[in-house]
Amino acid sequence: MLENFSFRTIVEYLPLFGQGFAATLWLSIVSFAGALAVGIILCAMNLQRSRLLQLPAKIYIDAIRATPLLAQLYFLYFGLPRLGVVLPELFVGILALALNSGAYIAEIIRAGILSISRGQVEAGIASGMTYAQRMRLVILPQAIRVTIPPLLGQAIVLVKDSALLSLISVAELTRAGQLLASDRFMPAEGFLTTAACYLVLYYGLKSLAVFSARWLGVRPIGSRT
Amino acid sequence: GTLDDITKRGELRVAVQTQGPPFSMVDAAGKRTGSSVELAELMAKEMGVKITFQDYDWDGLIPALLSGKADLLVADMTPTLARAMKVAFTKPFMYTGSAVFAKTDSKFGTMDACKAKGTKIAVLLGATGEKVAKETFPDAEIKSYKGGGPLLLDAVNNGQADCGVNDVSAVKGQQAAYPAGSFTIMPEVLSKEPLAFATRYDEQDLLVWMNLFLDQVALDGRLQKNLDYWVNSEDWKKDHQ
Amino acid sequence: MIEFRGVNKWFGALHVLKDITLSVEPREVVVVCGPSGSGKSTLIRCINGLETIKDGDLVVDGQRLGDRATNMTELRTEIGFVFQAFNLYPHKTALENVTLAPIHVRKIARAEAEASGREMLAKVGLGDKFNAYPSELSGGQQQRVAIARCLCMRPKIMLFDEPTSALDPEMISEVLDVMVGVAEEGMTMMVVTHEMGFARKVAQRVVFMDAGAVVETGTPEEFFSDPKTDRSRAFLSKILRH
Amino acid sequence: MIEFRGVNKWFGALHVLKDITLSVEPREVVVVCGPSGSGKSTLIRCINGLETIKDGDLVVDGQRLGDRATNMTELRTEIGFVFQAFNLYPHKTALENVTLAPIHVRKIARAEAEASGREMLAKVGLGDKFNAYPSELSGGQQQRVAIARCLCMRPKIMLFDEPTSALDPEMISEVLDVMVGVAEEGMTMMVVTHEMGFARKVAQRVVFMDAGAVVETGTPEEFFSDPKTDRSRAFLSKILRH
Amino acid sequence: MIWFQLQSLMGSYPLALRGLGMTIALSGISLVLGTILGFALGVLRTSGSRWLDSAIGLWVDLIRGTPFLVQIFLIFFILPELGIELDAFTAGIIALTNLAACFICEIVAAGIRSVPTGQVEAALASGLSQWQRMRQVVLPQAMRVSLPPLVGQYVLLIKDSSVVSAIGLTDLTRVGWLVVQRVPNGLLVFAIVGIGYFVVCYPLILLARRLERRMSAAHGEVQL
Ligand SMILES: Nc1ncnc2c1ncn2[C@@H]1O[C@H](COP(=O)(O)OP(=O)(O)OP(=O)(O)O)[C@@H](O)[C@H]1O
Ligand SMILES: Nc1ncnc2c1ncn2[C@@H]1O[C@H](COP(=O)(O)OP(=O)(O)OP(=O)(O)O)[C@@H](O)[C@H]1O
Ligand SMILES: [Mg+2]
Ligand SMILES: [Mg+2]
Repeated sequence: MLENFSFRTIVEYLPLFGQGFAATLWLSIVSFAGALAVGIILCAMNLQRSRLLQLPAKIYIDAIRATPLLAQLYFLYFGLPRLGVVLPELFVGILALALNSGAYIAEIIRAGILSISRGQVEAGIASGMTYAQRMRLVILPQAIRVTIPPLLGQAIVLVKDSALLSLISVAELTRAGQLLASDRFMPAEGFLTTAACYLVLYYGLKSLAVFSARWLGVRPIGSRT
Repeated sequence: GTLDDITKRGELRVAVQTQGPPFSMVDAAGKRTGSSVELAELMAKEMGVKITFQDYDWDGLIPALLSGKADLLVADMTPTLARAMKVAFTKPFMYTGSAVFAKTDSKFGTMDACKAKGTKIAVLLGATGEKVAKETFPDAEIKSYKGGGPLLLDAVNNGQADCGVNDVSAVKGQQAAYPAGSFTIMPEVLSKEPLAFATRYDEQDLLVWMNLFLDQVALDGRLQKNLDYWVNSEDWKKDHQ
Repeated sequence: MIEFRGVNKWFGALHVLKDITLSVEPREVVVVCGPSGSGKSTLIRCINGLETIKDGDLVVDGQRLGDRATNMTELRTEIGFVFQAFNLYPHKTALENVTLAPIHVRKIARAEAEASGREMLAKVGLGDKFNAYPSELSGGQQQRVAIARCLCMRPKIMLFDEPTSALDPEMISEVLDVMVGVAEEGMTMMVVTHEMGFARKVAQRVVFMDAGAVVETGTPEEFFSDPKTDRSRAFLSKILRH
Repeated sequence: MIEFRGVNKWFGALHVLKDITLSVEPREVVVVCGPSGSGKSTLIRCINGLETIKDGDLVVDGQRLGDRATNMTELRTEIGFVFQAFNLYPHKTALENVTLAPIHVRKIARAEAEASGREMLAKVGLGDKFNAYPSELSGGQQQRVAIARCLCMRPKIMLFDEPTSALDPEMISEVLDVMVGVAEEGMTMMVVTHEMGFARKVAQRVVFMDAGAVVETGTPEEFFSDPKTDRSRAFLSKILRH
Repeated sequence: MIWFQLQSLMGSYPLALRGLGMTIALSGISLVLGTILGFALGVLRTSGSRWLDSAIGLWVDLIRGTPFLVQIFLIFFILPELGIELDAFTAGIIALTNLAACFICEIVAAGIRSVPTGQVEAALASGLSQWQRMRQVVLPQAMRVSLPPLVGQYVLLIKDSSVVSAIGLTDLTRVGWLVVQRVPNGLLVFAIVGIGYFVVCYPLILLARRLERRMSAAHGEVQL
């Protein structure tokens, strides 16, 4: 397959890859923003003392983590219409990604919050801050730093998972490769180009994480034995 | 040559695309069957070797053939000229066409209704139907799905698309899973397309043999019998549902 | 100002505070000492409600803790608490640490809060460290920021939980000096510490705790020169020997 | 036993050890003191190779550090090192902490190692804590396990880096008592500490460091009663005042 | 209608069991192998050699940054061009093992880095060799930190194993696709597939939560 590798055909399909790349990019950004919102809400529910709030969040998080995204996507795309809710696929796709990643992000944020030392929380309490003020002024700003690397990991997973949306006719990056494979029967060209595009996205995300970590003043942990 | 290899191996390796009835499917008992599958089995029988099916999902199908993991590819595949730059197609074993279908009780019962601006038309990604639909319905919104023909029926049934365009025999075969009369298949055939098997250009001997095979089964009526059972009637349903 | 009346507290099966009765007058400085695990921290943490008590009464600044009418969040603004581990906010500069609560809790205008924050930092000897982050400060400097952070809220009471025991020997005196200054301005203070020099200098009373109970109270002179119980005598001999 | 000859060390641009020349005789006990950041820890960490030196010679037990012929891992078995933060292995019991190195490094049979481990723990007053995990021990007890851990390797030299400064005041004396015991058995010791009582009692020499250089050395009597430099005088006044 | 479809689905249960078996076999084997390899890589990554660290880091980036489908594709279809012919199961195991190892390597390395320097220095000072330090002091403590995310990662890898159907292995997801051709109720079919995964994954999630709780109990729960 490789000896006849045709760069010419790739160049011919480049506009398509460009569109796919752009679509994946904005799909991921919107979904990730949604996932953050979902994650924050879930995490806030999960941290409450009231079982009434805690339990639904816990069940949701477990159910999402234990089942494949494909099944969730199916439920949203083919299941909701049976209940009389027909949504455009783009919306369903973003919704599925956000709901799925949100469950993971909730756990990441929770771990970040729990990593804040008790002393910090008590300092906030002792100076008369309310729960909301402690969260906003003391806990979350510190938790954010701890959560950047796992959030980056989750963002990468989300970008790659967005490929599944091609299943419900959302045109994104993977689809461009598949078109090249099915129109011209050039799978190597199609999939390797797709992989290269994802790698670009990956390194973009990674440098964004490094940048934001620096911006937030997190010092990297040195390795040592 | 490849035929020598197959004889020596005692095995014909066939990559199949499980697109759904009537060409290739897995029946309730978990057995692989369908029109194309039976033709391939016939081929192996004539060669005097046993057959192994390799069931790739769509992404793996072409690579399997190109990398030599499989000797030939059996699917309801249209031999386009662009594709033929990469793989060698046999003679067509049948002709079919793309048809438009819609839900029976919807307002998209005719071709003209479907041509309206903004109609959502479901097609299979990369399939001929996709291209045909774009030409026939320039004003429509084309939605390409991945994952097999039954998905199109599901999408139309659920209202995610107004109508679908796919291979007419596939649509006929696949609607069997729904209550009778759920879908209207419009009488117009949008295009006439051959269906063929594929192999590699470095397997000329196999290609020659397969073409001969298709001639033979066409002459002695076995091909017609196969198509009558699977494609032109619904006889298969009583044996395989 | 602070009054314990028969206060009891348990951690599970552990009876950490046993029938504590103790009162602290306005402008009084009380030093609490005793062996590790005797309940000193628990005692002063109860005062601003970081721990809740099981029974007995605890009245702070005229308000009974645990009463429905008592707004803890508000009461806490009147009580400064200095921790052993400083607990500065690592993501904020010295000045931001000091102004955070005044701005958000007291709702003082930022400019005003910053002015008084600067003044307070200068007072504890950190006039040149406004924009330093905690990680850039020595332990002694961090603890002084922590004290300034409490003073900026202009509290009526200051509580200290072993404020110098996480510090290098050289830095202890700079923090103690600041604390002496605060005491001399007439603040009501309760200080858990083993710095007997400090106790001698500013405390009106020393409270010795053991196993959750107040075993002995007295003026520093009485306590150091003539401890009344065996337990306090043994404790003092270990503390003062080296 | 230990000999520094013109030793220099940099951390990046920071000159932490400046031309140190110093020797410690067998069975001698040397106390090192000085302000925070003056390089005391770095000095004794060099001796067992936890830090490497840039230039100058450092000869320990007859072997020159940094020489190809010198096997550091082997040399380290002759040097016990007690850390300020104890650094016990939290996943091992007291006895396992004490026997780990004898079994794996000295290749002593487990039964034998455990027998001598028990003996050593008993000697530091922990005869009843063999199976306790570090988290179940008080700070003073943890530090005594750490000392026993070193003694079990029967080292020729013991190094202590502020062994008591992370301890509660009451617990300091129990650790110092053990250290005095070790010193009196004739161990070669270098001790970074601010416990001047300890220095008075067992040290043959006190070394005062400032800003990476050895500023003053002398017997404890000389040093405490008549410090020669301004810097050491200022330092002593702060340390001894409270 | 649903009843009819359920009945017709029942016929496929041997196929579904085979798919479930394949999913469990694939993920089971590659998780064990991946864990071993991942630990080795994690230890190497923190061994202090800059060269090794960045080499492993680059590999981990490549694997994390590209779709798993492409990795499988390269191993199964492109390696033969270099003369390495693998059957589908082996190729699937290799690809999944590699993927698992890369993720586990990061988790283990983070665990190792979280062990306080003082612990390593204590071991160094008592003359333990590098391997002894790792084995006796660092790894047991790193495990405490690494175990919960490790178990969480296993769940993700089990779900990733569905991609192997691209090279002709019939795993649980693939069975779903095959069945949906015949019984076109994707909702029902994939709900059942989802339950299949849930049965495998949920015990792992519970285990992870349990480990996490035990560890945070040791550290003292933070009250917010
Ligand atoms: N949150 C808690 N849960 C259970 N037990 C606790 C808790 N906090 C403290 N204790 C226990 O209560 C007892 C008293 O603790 P406290 O911290 O008040 O002692 P202390 O006198 O301040 O000691 P130290 O000098 O070591 O700070 C100790 O035995 C301690 O182990
Ligand atoms: N690994 C390191 N990298 C860079 N600088 C270091 C490192 N370790 C120590 N230093 C710096 O070297 C100087 C001397 O440190 P050292 O720990 O030897 O001082 P010390 O006398 O032991 O102080 P203390 O009493 O606080 O323990 C300090 O300024 C310190 O910040
Ligand atoms: Mg305390
Ligand atoms: Mg030091």
